Amino acid sequence: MTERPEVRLTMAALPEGVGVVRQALAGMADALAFDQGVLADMKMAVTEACTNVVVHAYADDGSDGTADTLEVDLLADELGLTVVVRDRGSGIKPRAARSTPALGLGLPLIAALSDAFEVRGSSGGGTEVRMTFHYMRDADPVESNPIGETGWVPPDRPT
Amino acid sequence: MTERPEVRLTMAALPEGVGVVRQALAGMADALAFDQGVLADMKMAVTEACTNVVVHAYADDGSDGTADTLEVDLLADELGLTVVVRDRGSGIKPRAARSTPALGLGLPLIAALSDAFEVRGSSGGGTEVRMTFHYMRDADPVESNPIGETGWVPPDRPT
Amino acid sequence: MDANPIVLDDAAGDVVVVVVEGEHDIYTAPTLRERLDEALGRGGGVVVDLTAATFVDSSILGALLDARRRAQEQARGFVVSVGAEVEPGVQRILDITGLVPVLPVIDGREAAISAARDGVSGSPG
Amino acid sequence: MDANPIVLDDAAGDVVVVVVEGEHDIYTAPTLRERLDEALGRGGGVVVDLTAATFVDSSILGALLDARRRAQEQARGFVVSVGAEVEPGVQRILDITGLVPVLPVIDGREAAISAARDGVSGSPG
Ligand SMILES: Nc1ncnc2c1ncn2[C@@H]1O[C@H](COP(=O)(O)OP(=O)(O)O)[C@@H](O)[C@H]1O
Ligand SMILES: Nc1ncnc2c1ncn2[C@@H]1O[C@H](COP(=O)(O)OP(=O)(O)O)[C@@H](O)[C@H]1O
Repeated sequence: MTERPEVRLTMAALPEGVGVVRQALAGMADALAFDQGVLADMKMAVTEACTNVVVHAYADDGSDGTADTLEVDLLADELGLTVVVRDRGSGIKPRAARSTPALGLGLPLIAALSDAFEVRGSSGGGTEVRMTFHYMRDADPVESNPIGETGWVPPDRPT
Repeated sequence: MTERPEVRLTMAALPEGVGVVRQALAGMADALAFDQGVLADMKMAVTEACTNVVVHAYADDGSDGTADTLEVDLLADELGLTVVVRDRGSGIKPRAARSTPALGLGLPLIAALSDAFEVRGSSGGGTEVRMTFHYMRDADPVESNPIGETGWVPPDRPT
Repeated sequence: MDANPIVLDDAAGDVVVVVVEGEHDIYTAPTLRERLDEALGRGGGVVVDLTAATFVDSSILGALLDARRRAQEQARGFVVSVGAEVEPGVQRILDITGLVPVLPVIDGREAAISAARDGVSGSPG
Repeated sequence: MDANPIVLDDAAGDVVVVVVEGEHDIYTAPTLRERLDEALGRGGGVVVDLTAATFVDSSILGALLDARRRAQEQARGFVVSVGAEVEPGVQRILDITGLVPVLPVIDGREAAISAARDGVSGSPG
């Protein structure tokens, strides 16, 4: 697989950008005659990754006027489509350093819905989430990455 | 209007990229609840501009191994969406310098289908085609830019 | 001409229905939170109808879980309803997060209104 | 599982129909040119049916005009057909380029086959 992206989308890390990425992805998957179920999972996982960039990557919500960017690369190979969501932000901090309480459902959803995924520091600083979605699936990836096993527990669930 | 693009799409200047741009655009316009007629015109005009990049911008069809890029920016303002199709290629040459006979329908179509358009040298060398599509139209832009007036004549038309 | 509206429907009287249509994510989550505040402010039960929703993400689930917690604190009904045919962009996230019994999610707006009227607000809290 | 197929239909006997479905541009233009070559090679009339096409650009029109010229040189029928409801991505470019009488474009595959059989191939050349 070559690392040159088929397509790169670059935009500001703003809430309205997340839907733009999702719609662009949907449009392009349409051209690839992607399986509808896989496409739905891809839209969900990519939405969560982009939301994390908007919510977590940049400290001050762009109030310093710098260009807080959200970058999305699409890489296609024989097996499937890899989507890389990249930011130039603060990087993932240890849990203790976080202030706002959150659902903590984003990364578990990405893990559950993708056929393979990886989170790593991006070379430009910041974070890079790579998610691969196979054109054909033998099994539902949720079976092998059930959300419960990633540590996420629904609130008030009888335990 | 700020010049920072809402979204930038970057890809290789290859025939398969043209459909990717068109589909991404369609997906995003969907999110903007764009008028269907304007969307159809936008898809057509942007297709022609991207095709020109693939066909004319780079001399040797990428055989030199360099990254022949196709860049598409979307800029939204109150009036409409501006799409900028940019390459880093040879620039538009005088007509005599061209070798292959062609329909010559691309730029006339862009002129006819957009509410405003401009072709200029891009700062990185190469060519930049800017097309604006209004969310609301008072009149069909084809009326004010009929294809006949741009010099294009259908073959074998009784004259 | 909002393609993704969130509106309150008071037709049921003591239960207010928050009707969510189209795609919803971090961009519209603040609007949903406002509408849920408004709905909770009415004093009766609350139903969130996702029948016409085509996509909801974890920000939306977060808003729903917060509203549900507040409804429970006030011993008020809180129920999410879906249609007979649920869009994959809605069904999938409900399924894999295990939130169907939690929220709870019920088929059909009318059934959801009755449940909310009866004070239902999900599995034991 | 090609989403944008171009296939030959020989059912009409002496007129071969090139059936173009989906979106077509510079990427599929070479395939269309091949199919048109094949169709012209059969020796009878040629119909290009765009009824199920959703988008065609100037590269596709270029391929059609080239095939039409060759058909005319060989005094063979060449007709493009569309359905009753033409997609904007097809209608618009035919309208504004003034190519409807030129190609020519006729409503309905059957009418187009008859015209091609009669040797029709557009306005005076
Ligand atoms: N792009 C990112 N940049 C910085 N931190 C991130 C990024 N993505 C995720 N994180 C961190 O990882 C944590 C877990 O993310 P996630 O599972 O999506 O849950 P949530 O977003 O609900 O907190 C976040 O709370 C945040 O601290
Ligand atoms: N991006 C570009 N780079 C270089 N030359 C271009 C570019 N776009 C257009 N041209 C030149 O302008 C001419 C007219 O373009 P157009 O109207 O689209 O017709 P056609 O592509 O059929 O020749 C082309 O033949 C080409 O020489």
